[in-house]
Amino acid sequence: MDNTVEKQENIRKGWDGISRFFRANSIWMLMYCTGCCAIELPQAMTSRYDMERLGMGPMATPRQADVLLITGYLSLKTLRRIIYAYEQMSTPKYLVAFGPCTLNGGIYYDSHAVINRLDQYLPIDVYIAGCMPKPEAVMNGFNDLIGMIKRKEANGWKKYEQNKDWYRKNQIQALGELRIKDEFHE
Amino acid sequence: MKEIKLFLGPQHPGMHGNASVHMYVEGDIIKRSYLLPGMLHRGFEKSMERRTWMNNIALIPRICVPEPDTNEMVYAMNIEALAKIKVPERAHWIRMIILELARLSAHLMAFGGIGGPTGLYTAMYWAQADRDRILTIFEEITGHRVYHMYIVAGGVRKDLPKGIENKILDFLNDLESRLPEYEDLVLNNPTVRARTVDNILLPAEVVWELGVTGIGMRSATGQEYDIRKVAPYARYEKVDFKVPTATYSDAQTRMTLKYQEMYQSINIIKQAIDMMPGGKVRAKVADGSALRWRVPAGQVYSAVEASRGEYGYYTVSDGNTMPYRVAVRGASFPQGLLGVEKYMPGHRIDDAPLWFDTMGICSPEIDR
Amino acid sequence: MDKKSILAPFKGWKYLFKKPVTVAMDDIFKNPRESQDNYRGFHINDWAKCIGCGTCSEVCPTNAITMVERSDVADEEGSKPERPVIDYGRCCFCALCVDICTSGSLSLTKEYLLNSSDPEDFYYMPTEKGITGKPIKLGYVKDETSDLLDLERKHMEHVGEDERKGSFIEIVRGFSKEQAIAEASRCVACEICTKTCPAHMNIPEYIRSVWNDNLSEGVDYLYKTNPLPSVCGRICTHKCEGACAISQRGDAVAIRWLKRYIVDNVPDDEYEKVVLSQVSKKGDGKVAIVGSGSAGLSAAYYLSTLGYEVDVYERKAQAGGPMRYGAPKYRLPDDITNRDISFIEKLGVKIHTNTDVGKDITMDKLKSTHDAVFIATGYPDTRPLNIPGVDNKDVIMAMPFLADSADFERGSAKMPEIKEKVVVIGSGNVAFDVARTLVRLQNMKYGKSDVMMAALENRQQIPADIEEIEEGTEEGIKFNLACGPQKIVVDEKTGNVKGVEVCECTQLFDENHRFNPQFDFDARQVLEADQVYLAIGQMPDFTYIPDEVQSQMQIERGKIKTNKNGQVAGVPWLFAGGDIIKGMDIINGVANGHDAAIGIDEYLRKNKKKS
Amino acid sequence: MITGILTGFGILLFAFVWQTSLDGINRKIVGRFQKRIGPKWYQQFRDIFKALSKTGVTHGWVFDFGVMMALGGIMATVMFLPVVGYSAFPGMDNFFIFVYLLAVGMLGMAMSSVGSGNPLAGIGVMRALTQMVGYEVPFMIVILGIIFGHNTSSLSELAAIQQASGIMTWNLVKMPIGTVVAYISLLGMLGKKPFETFIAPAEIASGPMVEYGGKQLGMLMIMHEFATFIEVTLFVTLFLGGATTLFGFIAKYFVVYILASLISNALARFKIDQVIKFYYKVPITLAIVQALMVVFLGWGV
Amino acid sequence: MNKDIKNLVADIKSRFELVGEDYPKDDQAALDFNSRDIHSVLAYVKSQGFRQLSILSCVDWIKDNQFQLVYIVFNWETGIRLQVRTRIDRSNPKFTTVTSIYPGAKYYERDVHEFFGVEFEGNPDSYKQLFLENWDDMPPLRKDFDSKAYSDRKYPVREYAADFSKAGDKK
Repeated sequence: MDNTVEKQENIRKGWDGISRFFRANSIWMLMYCTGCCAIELPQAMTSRYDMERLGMGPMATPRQADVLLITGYLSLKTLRRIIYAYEQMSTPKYLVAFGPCTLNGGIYYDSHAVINRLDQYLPIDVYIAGCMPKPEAVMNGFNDLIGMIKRKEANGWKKYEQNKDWYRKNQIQALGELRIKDEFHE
Repeated sequence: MKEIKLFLGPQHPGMHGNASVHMYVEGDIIKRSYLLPGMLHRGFEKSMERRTWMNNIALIPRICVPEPDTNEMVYAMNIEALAKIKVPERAHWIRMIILELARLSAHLMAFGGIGGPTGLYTAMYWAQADRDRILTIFEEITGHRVYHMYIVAGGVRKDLPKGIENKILDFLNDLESRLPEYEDLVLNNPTVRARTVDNILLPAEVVWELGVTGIGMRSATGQEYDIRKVAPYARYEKVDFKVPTATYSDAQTRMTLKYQEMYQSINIIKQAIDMMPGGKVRAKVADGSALRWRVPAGQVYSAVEASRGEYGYYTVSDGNTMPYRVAVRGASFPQGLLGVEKYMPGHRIDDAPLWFDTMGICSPEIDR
Repeated sequence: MDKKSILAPFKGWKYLFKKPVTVAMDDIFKNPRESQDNYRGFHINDWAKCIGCGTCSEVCPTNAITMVERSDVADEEGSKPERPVIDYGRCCFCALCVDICTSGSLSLTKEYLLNSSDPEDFYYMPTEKGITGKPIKLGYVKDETSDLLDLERKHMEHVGEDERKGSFIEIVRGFSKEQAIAEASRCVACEICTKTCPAHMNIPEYIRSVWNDNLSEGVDYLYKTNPLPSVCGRICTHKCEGACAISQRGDAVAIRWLKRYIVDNVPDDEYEKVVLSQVSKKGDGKVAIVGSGSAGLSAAYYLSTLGYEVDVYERKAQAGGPMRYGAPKYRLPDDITNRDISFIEKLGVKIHTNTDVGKDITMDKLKSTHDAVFIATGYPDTRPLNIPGVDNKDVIMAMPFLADSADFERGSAKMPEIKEKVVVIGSGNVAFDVARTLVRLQNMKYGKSDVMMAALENRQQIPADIEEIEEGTEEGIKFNLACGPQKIVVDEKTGNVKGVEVCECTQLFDENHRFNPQFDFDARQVLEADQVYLAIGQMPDFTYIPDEVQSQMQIERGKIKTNKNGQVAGVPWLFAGGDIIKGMDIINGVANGHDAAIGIDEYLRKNKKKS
Repeated sequence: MITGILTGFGILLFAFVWQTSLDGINRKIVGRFQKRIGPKWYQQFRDIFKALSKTGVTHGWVFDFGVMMALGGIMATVMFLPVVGYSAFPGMDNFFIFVYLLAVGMLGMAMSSVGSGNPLAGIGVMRALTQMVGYEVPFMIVILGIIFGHNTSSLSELAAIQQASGIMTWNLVKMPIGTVVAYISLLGMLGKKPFETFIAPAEIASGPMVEYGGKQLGMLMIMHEFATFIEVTLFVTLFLGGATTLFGFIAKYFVVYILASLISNALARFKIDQVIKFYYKVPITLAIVQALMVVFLGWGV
Repeated sequence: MNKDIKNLVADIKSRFELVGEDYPKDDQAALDFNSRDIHSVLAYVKSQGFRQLSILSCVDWIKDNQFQLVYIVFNWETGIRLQVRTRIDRSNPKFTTVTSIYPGAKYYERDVHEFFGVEFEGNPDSYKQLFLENWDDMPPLRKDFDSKAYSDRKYPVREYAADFSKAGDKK
């Protein structure tokens, strides 16, 4: 009995290791420019820094993406859409936050429209400092994420699932209600 | 045919920046469309009322990310007009170099950005690689690649570093020799032309109706409606440059004008480096430390020619240490909101991203 | 479709055979590329330079900088034991903190890499070491152009030396409104000066009042800790300016002149309203104050605002002590002193002039008629110099001379005997007062002046204020520095003074920084003079205190030992303040008077509870 | 029979490994064109396996079944393909079999993505079908010409005929116009620009692919590799004389595929109406000219 | 001051009642009018070559209990810019739309309505939210709105655990 359990466990572990290897070396990011830090992403993606060397590339829809990049400040309006997008992504999924605005509000700490700390609403795997981070810093941040995936430390998505109620509570506190009809402006 | 609703953005590869177009389409034709802005609304105008005149320098570049220097320039111009500051001669020329470099960088980005909507990603890869060199130059002059915080009221924050002129000239010569390649790849590309020629028209009446400025205006009216010519600031009246114009505005014309403006910018920078005098680069705004600067009461509007059109700030001072009110006129506000509502319908969904791109819409400056 | 251009896009295929422009992986990960000069990366802070003024925190547009008090940084004059902590969850790398840093200790490095999954890693106290611990290259540093401080003091207009040296007209004209606001705007409100000021005046607050052009609020702030602002606005030793954060790299804010600007520009009726509004509660008791110098008047003011009945006893004909009889009128006009004193009197303080305690009234009497006694008799006598010939009638002591001269200036006495060629021994502020008074008197009498100052100190060591030296030189005072007087040369026939014989002083302080003058006795010379004035220091006079009281007190080198509120050790009903316990200037006196008022109030209330 | 099935799986494995590696190499070459270095050559493997290791989202059974059907159909098609003389089902390599089998896979995909309910997917599928109509017609005309000329529709026989006397008997040389037309159609089949309209990330967010993530996306990527393999192999067999050696096959395949990709990266994409207009203007005319030459003049036979 | 501006202002003065004037720049004039004149003024200046409405903005003069509407128009031929200004009551902010004169004003009016609460009669869309979503407070650009307080109330701020007050702590 024990033997088979152990065997299964070993197989699971082995599979886990293999999938982590692939996941670490092929990270697709969602092309969603939430804030100003996104202006350095094209630099990191294109010829000068060529992010594809890390196995990273942009993807068109949240379904296909592995990593969600929060490039800077999030206004409430964007936060709502980010939550939609994050919840659409298939697991495992990661979240990288750029710049000070995601940490503690940044320069918009006193703005009526911008949230202060992102980790209240979504789990974050890596923060990258700098306003805005240079492409090198961005690349290094992704490299850290790759290391974390390899070491099994990038578990933000698990945390989100386990503490969904808490996150939901915060989200609702900021947003009022999570899903709204956005035809109000037409 | 049934009308279905499609979203172009906010998360969409064809969208520049964080905004959303709600499109109601029948078949492939857009019947109604609305821009949903506000995804980048940060309440700048409010935040600026809470910070001192100098501190706002950290805030204002963020209003338009691809070309932050125009923000600094108009803000500085307003303070200078209110406080009657005489800017040192050299600072004017440095400002011009910075502004034109920024225009080049924004044009390169927009020109390469055509790769998104048309699928010609190679153009984007090339243009971004060239743009990176401008950013490196900016980093050396101002200390940062994107948010320069360099043009301040009274002049510029620091003098140019030694030897930067040669680096700029090297880059300009290099870029000048590379520009024909862009022409071959994008402007002369038959597949791009198939998308852009006679498509996404912008007649002169529409320009006047919406209040479109910049390349859109010049490509439709055929007049040199460029603030650098009409109401010169810095030292644009002293340099010799042309304003490319056209009388038929389709997507191709606007791209061509953008392309020609790059040559003019290169030309202006070269002249400026040549003609720039020495001397001081910053005049005092007010007495005392920056914490205590007061700007005399008054209400003034200044505008500069950004890469996308007239970019202006309306600044109100009540004589205190903080602005009483700052209103920002984003260059693409008219076409971005009213334009999308009125003139995007009728196009095919294939053209929607291209419409957005060639109209030069920058969502952060609309949202503020 | 244009036939010519159908192949145009394929021209770009040539890049298949060219080198890519991509940055190598190693340059990104292993050895990240160095940023350009000027790069605004993470902060470093040179703790040796940092004075903890907190201006960076003040200017930060993102509120990212918090000043944290460090237990391992000494709390010294001219600095605060605080250091900035930076929240990279706020910082936008605008470098305004660098541009405004008063001491120039903050700069930005070329470092730009900081990634972590722990938000705590982004909260950082910059030191000389960078955030990554790797060798640092400086990025953005401030230069003259980018500096956000105003390092130059607004010019204060002075009466020209030709006009002033013949009269006692006040030299400093005072700020105009524009000048004052401009000068006030240089202040960064770091509050370092408040700590240094003996009276802990609310300096940033009243400077802000000037800047806001709200002068009655300024007066209010002044009177919170100083009832002699008009006097202090002129002749304070302004230690605050020495500590001023702006003085780290530039001219200190003209705190004294701003104070003067406030009191000079508030109309009397408004002034009075503010001053009288300070009265807080009704104390019950009677306090005698001996001496009407700054300490005495300050104590009198605060005691009467607390509701006590106050009697001030003054030996001389007018209240004010050294303000009346010490400071020359070109520095402190009489009506200024009158103004301050009149407001104190308006509170109900009784000033008994021409009443010499010890002679006209005894201490015992005072003790019996009052609940507490505050002594602030100052240092009225000049310290003698023990060299041959000092007992000559033409060797004159500074203090009596200044008093006589002051009486002459206000017209209540005739001019003291002045000769044509004089030497002043000493180089302190008092010596300069003497010398500059002499210049004026000589000019009035002879139309020219010939005053020589002789002192042990050399140029750098002169203890007087720098303005005194500058202005004195302008007025024509000559100096013979670094010399020790050996004897007064007296004409044996006439008995008149002929000069002072001095020898060179080779060293003033020894290696332990102790006062230990060494002389080269071979390098002698005689400074010719008809009169010699001694101004080498003052000393107290405690003779009015009965011996049995004195025996209970501890007096050490002319200073009475007291607790922090001026209560004399061993004699609980006796309080002391001013020069006789600490310091040698007006502002210390004001501070002592304020403290003593608090001490006396406490003492009396405690006593009352007991009884 | 067993050897046949084994050969079939062998071909499947070869097709997958070769096409996926080539995709990686292709990304490097395109990177070079774009003045950058590009990813590692085996990046495409990592991407596919990564996608397979993720969880998927389901939008109902049509969605899931369609993916299986697409992959299964394509894999079956590959097994029928003769490669370098190997064939799992000799004699069953009639060209028309591939046309029909390919349709099964495409149908599965269309079914599945429409099943996701996303309007963009619907638009994408509609565009894909429209485009198919566009490129199939000229392609078929050219192929019919070849079949008519060579009197056989068996791929291996067509290859054998072309191998008769070296390069001169290749259809490339004998029917250059037809080859050009077929190549343009191949670009359409492969979804290369300017005929990328049905994916069009910037317009309809990758069209049919919009709702796929995780496992389904991985399967679709494998399917895409197989489909590419079939299409390019068909072209190589029909116009470049097939191949007798593995090396020859790989070399021809490489040229065809990389050229397509380089062309794709230098061009912008057409709108769907332009695609149809283009195919019905230039290639169809050329194709008809070619067919007429074959039928009436006997050229190229 | 520019001669063209002088003539222009004189011309306008002869036609409308000018409440105040100011010349912040050489090529710019700020003219105050009564609110009832604004439409005819704008129509007139538009006929005089000021074909572009650069921006419509609003200033909250809370001490005077007034909103100031500012229409900035530009003449591309001469390079002259006019600020056409008027003040309206702050407690009941209502004005009439100018979209019939400058169609481009439509969204500027929505903007002003959203951020100041000024209602523009005749512009039916101006009542809809544009930039904000689910907004639950007073229009945010009014002077009595405190954005910091709003932010503090709604979005939590990070409290760092690190204590730097003693030596030996991480630096």
